[in-house]
Amino acid sequence: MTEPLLSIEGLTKVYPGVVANDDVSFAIQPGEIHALLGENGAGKSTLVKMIYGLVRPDAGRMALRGMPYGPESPHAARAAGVAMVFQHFSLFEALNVAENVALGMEDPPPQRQLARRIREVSETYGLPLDPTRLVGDLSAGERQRVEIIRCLLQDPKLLIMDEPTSVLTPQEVEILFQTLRKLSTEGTAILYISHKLEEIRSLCDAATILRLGKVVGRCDPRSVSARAMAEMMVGTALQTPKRQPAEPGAPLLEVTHLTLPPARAFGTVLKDISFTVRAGEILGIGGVAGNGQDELLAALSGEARGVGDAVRLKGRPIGRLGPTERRALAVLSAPEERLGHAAAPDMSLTENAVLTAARRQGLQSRGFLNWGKSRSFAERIIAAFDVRTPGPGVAARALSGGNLQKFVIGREILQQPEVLVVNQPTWGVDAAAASAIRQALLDLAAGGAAVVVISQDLDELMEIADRFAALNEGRLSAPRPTRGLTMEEIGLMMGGAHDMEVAHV
Amino acid sequence: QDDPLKVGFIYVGPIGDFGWSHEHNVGRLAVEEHFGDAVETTYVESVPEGADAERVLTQMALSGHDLIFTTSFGFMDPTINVAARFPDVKFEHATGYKTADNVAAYNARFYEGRAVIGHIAGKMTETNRIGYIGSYPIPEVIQGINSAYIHAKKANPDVEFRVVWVYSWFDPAKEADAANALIEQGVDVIMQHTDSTAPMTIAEEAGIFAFGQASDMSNFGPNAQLTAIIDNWAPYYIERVQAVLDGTWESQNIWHGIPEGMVELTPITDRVPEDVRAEAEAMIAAIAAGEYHPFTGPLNYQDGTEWLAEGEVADDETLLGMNFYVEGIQGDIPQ
Amino acid sequence: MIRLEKRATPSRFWTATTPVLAVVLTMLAGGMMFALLGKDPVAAIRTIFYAPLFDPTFASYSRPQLLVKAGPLVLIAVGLSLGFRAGIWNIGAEGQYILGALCGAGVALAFYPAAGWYIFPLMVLAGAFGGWAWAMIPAILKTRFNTNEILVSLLLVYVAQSLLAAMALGRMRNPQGGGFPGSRNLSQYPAASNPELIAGTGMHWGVVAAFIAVILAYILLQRHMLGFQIRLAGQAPRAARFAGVNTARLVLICLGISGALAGMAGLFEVAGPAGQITIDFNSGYGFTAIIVAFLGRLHPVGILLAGLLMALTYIGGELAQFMLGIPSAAIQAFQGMLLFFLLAVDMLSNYRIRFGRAEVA
Amino acid sequence: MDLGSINVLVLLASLMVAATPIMLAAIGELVVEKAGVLNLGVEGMMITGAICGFAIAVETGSPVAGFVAAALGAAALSLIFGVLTQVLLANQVATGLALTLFGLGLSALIGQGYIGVRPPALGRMPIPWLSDLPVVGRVLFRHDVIVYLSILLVAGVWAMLKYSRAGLILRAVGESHDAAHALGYKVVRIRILAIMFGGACAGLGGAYLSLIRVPQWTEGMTAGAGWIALAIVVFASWRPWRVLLGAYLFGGIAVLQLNLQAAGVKIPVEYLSMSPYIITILVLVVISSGRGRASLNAPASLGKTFHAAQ
Ligand SMILES: Nc1ncnc2c1ncn2[C@@H]1O[C@H](COP(=O)(O)OP(=O)(O)OP(=O)(O)O)[C@@H](O)[C@H]1O
Ligand SMILES: Nc1ncnc2c1ncn2[C@@H]1O[C@H](COP(=O)(O)OP(=O)(O)OP(=O)(O)O)[C@@H](O)[C@H]1O
Ligand SMILES: [Mg+2]
Ligand SMILES: [Mg+2]
Repeated sequence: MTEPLLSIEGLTKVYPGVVANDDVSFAIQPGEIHALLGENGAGKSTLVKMIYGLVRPDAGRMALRGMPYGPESPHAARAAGVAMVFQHFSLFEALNVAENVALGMEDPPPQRQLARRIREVSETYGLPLDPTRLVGDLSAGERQRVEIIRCLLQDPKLLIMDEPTSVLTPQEVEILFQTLRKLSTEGTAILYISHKLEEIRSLCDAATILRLGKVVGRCDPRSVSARAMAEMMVGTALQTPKRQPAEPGAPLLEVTHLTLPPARAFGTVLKDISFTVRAGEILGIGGVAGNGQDELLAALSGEARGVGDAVRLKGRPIGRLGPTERRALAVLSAPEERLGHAAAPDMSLTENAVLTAARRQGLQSRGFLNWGKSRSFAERIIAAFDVRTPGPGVAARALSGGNLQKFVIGREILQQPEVLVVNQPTWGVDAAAASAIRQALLDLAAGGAAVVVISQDLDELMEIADRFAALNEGRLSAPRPTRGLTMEEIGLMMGGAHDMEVAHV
Repeated sequence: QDDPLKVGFIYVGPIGDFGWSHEHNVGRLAVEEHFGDAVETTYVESVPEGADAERVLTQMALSGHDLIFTTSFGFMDPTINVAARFPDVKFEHATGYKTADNVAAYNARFYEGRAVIGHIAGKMTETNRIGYIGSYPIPEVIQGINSAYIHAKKANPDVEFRVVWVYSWFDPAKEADAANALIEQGVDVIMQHTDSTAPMTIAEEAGIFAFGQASDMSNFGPNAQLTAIIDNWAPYYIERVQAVLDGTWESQNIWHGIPEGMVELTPITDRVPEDVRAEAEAMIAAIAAGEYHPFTGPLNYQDGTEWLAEGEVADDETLLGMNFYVEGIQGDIPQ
Repeated sequence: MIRLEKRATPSRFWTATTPVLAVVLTMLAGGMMFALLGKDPVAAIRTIFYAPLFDPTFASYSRPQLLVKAGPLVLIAVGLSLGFRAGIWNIGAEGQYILGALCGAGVALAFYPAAGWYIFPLMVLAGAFGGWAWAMIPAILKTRFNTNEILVSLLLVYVAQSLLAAMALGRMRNPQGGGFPGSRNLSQYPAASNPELIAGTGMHWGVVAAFIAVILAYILLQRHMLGFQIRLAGQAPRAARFAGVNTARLVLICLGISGALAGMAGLFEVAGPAGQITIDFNSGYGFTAIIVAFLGRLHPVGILLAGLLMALTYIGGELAQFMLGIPSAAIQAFQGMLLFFLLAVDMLSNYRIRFGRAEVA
Repeated sequence: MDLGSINVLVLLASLMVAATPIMLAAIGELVVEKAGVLNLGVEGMMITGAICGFAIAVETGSPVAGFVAAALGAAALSLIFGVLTQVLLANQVATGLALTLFGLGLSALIGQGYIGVRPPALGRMPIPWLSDLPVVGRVLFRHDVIVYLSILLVAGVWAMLKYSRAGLILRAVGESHDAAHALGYKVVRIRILAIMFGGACAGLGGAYLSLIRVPQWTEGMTAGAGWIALAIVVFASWRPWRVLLGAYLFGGIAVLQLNLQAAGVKIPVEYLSMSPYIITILVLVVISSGRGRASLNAPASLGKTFHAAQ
């Protein structure tokens, strides 16, 4: 075997209260596509941030091509031939593509020349990009391309990709994989982080699995089943949520020809969206992030108000009502962003309970809040949804992501909605908690509510939704029953490969 | 008694304004100088008029001051109020009209100085246009404009006044702009009734003439300044402190001017021709001797109706409340 | 290398201690400044902080004066703090204060010399209205045209000052004032005056109003839905929208309340301690109140204490001027330091200081 | 009444001088805000620059040394703001206000010995050739060097932001500090440098007042110019050339109203001094209500606190 490109030994990183990485060691060969697996919070991002020079390890050593390696900053990492695509985009919406690319390069050529190179490289790899467009105007998929092109322009020896496919359609994923395989044959090593185990099985040569910051296993993903890998990650056997088949009832929520301009500068326009959800039914809405999910949730929750007739509850137009009025009518929702949108980070759980439940739970009378009652409501949520926290007095941001998500979903479900709209209900939540949340949604529907689940996790939607529709650039495909739907069909509903094509070289 | 006499001053602006408060502080320093250890002076600067003034005065009275000078018109009511509570403390209020047993009022006839500079300006202008930068349209400023105009007109019948109000006692940038605006209108002599030296500097640069205000500004306009009207509070302050020391202090209401030395002019520069200088000095002497009053009839109101008949002299009450222009001045007083 | 680590929950200990720490640090740094100026630092600090409260010569007079000076500051700051908490930046309370005084005095002068119990209450209403209306300009421009309220409210201060000068010299000039600028003295017009309620206490209606405002603001923020929405909008604007808070309405309410309170402060001042409208009747209360609001951490009780502390530095500062000859500029710099230190140590309640290697390269 | 007696070109010449202090301060603040920081302490930095420049010019006899000292002094003051807001994570609005309060006090303290002193003069610098042009030459090309410098500074900031890598990084930091941090840019360091640049520019503006425009030291002599500079940055929707336009427009209105008075035009003077402010508000309304790209110029993380470990 040749000398490894990158070898890591005993890397440790401690955050207050969490050991994010605990004595992690592994090696990557040149040209290898190496997967890094682990549950949310297992420490994957922390590990690659250390390789990229963004976080300094507390202990441990790294070596690049046999030489000691310890980048002081991302500049040093880039200079050493390491490039990274971030989990949360590191892009600037008000700047154009070329400027964004230049910012991620060590010594970029002059703008005009850079623009030409961007055109060339993006064509070559089948990821067409217009260097003069503002990034804010791009779709999520296109933004991803900006990140990738930025890396490719630097001829990296090691390319780190932190969950790159969560914003791509299955077809786009396939094209990306061909690009990555091509890079790999050219000798570039790739460190690839993803939760999508089937993808990893088809792409990667090796895998390292992290749990609670420790390496708990290594495997060859081509020869191990996805389920086996998942159980290695979680450390226990997985159970799938139970689902009782039920007859859908009368239509509760009807959306007809909903068209809405976005509230924020770079938002998506919702175009002519129509669907119906019946009592007892779960409608799954899939699609690549940034195609109008946030806007659709806002239109249903009442944050964005549109034409009165476009949204109806049991035939009654509610499109002009705000969130409070809709809640009074038992239309509840839970947005994707937990901290800052669904919950106020610096407020206590009690106060966060008041956030949406003041009216329905009678937590206020004549404008005055009843803190005692609010507190006991918060305690009920904590008990019913197994939220791990010292008590309702702690600030929301002190909770782990999964626990806060359980609190948010619990807060809405305990208010007995007739219609519940949730966006990414299990994003960033560990497998056990995720399955608890899914079960709660199924139970809610079984109890006669109409549920809309917006999610980028297609497996999740296949598991709990009765019908499936996809959002693509603000348009919604016609909903179809989930039973018997193939990945190919779903991919096409999500907009196929957009304008991407297979790499030319 | 061994304790020195405690004399307090309160100023409406900072002593660094190089204008009104600065001149009063010069007076205070003169008192210190004159009496040495016999007197201790204190001051509080930038005291807002109203409640704050009343509080500062009370605290000064409490802390054992024997005599307190309150140096702004807006301190009048607070002075009267506090004086009522401290009958043993003596107060001197500048530019107001209310007095009490232990409150005296003093004011300066600046218009006497303005009569002199009006005369010089009338003689010196070649474009026959004189610029006047006014702060606020209040009687004191209007007295000055009228007095300067009357004497400029006498010296030069073709003279014309351009008045610009800046609505501030002290805004150097705005005063500079105002001076520039006046110069663009062909003005070649500038008078100001604001506190900064900005107009003087602009005049110097433009090579025209100007008059110092409140203090000698020749530093800023060595060529431009023809003379400056000085507020000289020192003699009065020394006199009144002496009266307290002697036990002869009594309430009074005085309006002093050139005769008493409260208003002074710096030596007229030799850029002013000999004859004009002589005329001006004669006027100063006449005023000082009490032979000449700048507001002596015949004088008409702006609309041409008679104000003062031939030989008639304006009474102080009219002057103190003056809110009209005399005949010949263009424009209206903002109301 | 020092670095900050965010605490999961704010530390109660430091929240209570930082103001004291800031005052102590200011005493040290300010003492150094006074020493540099050639003054005895101990005497200076003692005169500023101790003399107004305990010196036998001044205390019996100065203590009530603390209330008189703090009253308008607290009244304005309480109103401002509501907006600041909601992320609505009214920097123009000075202008609203002027307009309140003008409107209130306008009513009084219109009735002069009639007597009647209703005149003063009407003036209070007019004062609140004046401040409210002036604050509605930035509020409406913000909600309708998305115009930055910081700048509009601030620019309106200059407009209000011009208006004040025009009024003092023109329409409101006292016809019996011998032509001098300035209105009639309202404190000498019984039906319109805002007198000391209990002799020797400094209590006038403005101080009473300030106390009431503190209590109401406390209840509003702790117990009322609107207060909850205000806090929510400031901490997490998106969550506020999700909770159904009408942001535009909140802007109108917050600017309206702060404007009305500033207007009332102006009215109480013009009818009481100040007595009359003059060219420069305003003496910076509106700006100082911003500092008071932050010193008090935007908390009603904190603001009350901060207002008293600020008043103490003013009154003590005046004593230091005439007793020790310390220039007023030094007092101003001293107050600036106090605010700097408060802001500097404020992070202790939300962050933990760690010494050691930088975690981030 | 002779409105015709106001010469537009002469007006232009005087407004160039009138606008220079606020333009200098505003272009500095623009850079600060482009980096995502809102520093409301411009007034305090200006007046500190005014006295530092004045004192050093008087002591050394060199106005140039004065201007350098003004830039350094105000930059040093702004460093307090930088440390408080960037390192100690203090609220930017409150810290800016405190800076103004402190700067006003500090400058008055330093200035105690300089009252009534005349500073050394900085001569005019007619630009050869151009200043000989008929009419225009006299008006536009016979100013002091700082007037030209301020225009060059605007051009420089414009070019820097538009074409240079440093400008790109600065805009990136103001746009999203988290993304910039992830790419390895030192957000805190860049912002502190921007704050100090803003402080230096404000200091130059202040020194222009105390050394050229007035020229004299008096307490509180900036008289609100710093606040106007802040308004002009928004007015300019964060574009350098519009700062120049805004400053000239504001200076122009302020000068024009005095010119109208001097020309004897009958106007309600008592209300006229409000006009520059009212017109600025109206323009702000027009600019901010224009939906679309103009509003995008506002740096997205303006005024937000950045803490790396988040
Ligand atoms: N700056 C930080 N301060 C404190 N704790 C942190 C910080 N960054 C990460 N952590 C914690 O470190 C642990 C590892 O986080 P990391 O982001 O590496 O997880 P991950 O495996 O990438 O998860 P995901 O799949 O959700 O992306 C988590 O518990 C996280 O909360
Ligand atoms: N940026 C941060 N600053 C301070 N504490 C943090 C930070 N991020 C996470 N933590 C703390 O670290 C702990 C783990 O949080 P994290 O969100 O990573 O949990 P997790 O491992 O992802 O769990 P879950 O699966 O429930 O999401 C929590 O107690 C949280 O308070
Ligand atoms: Mg997590
Ligand atoms: Mg991660």
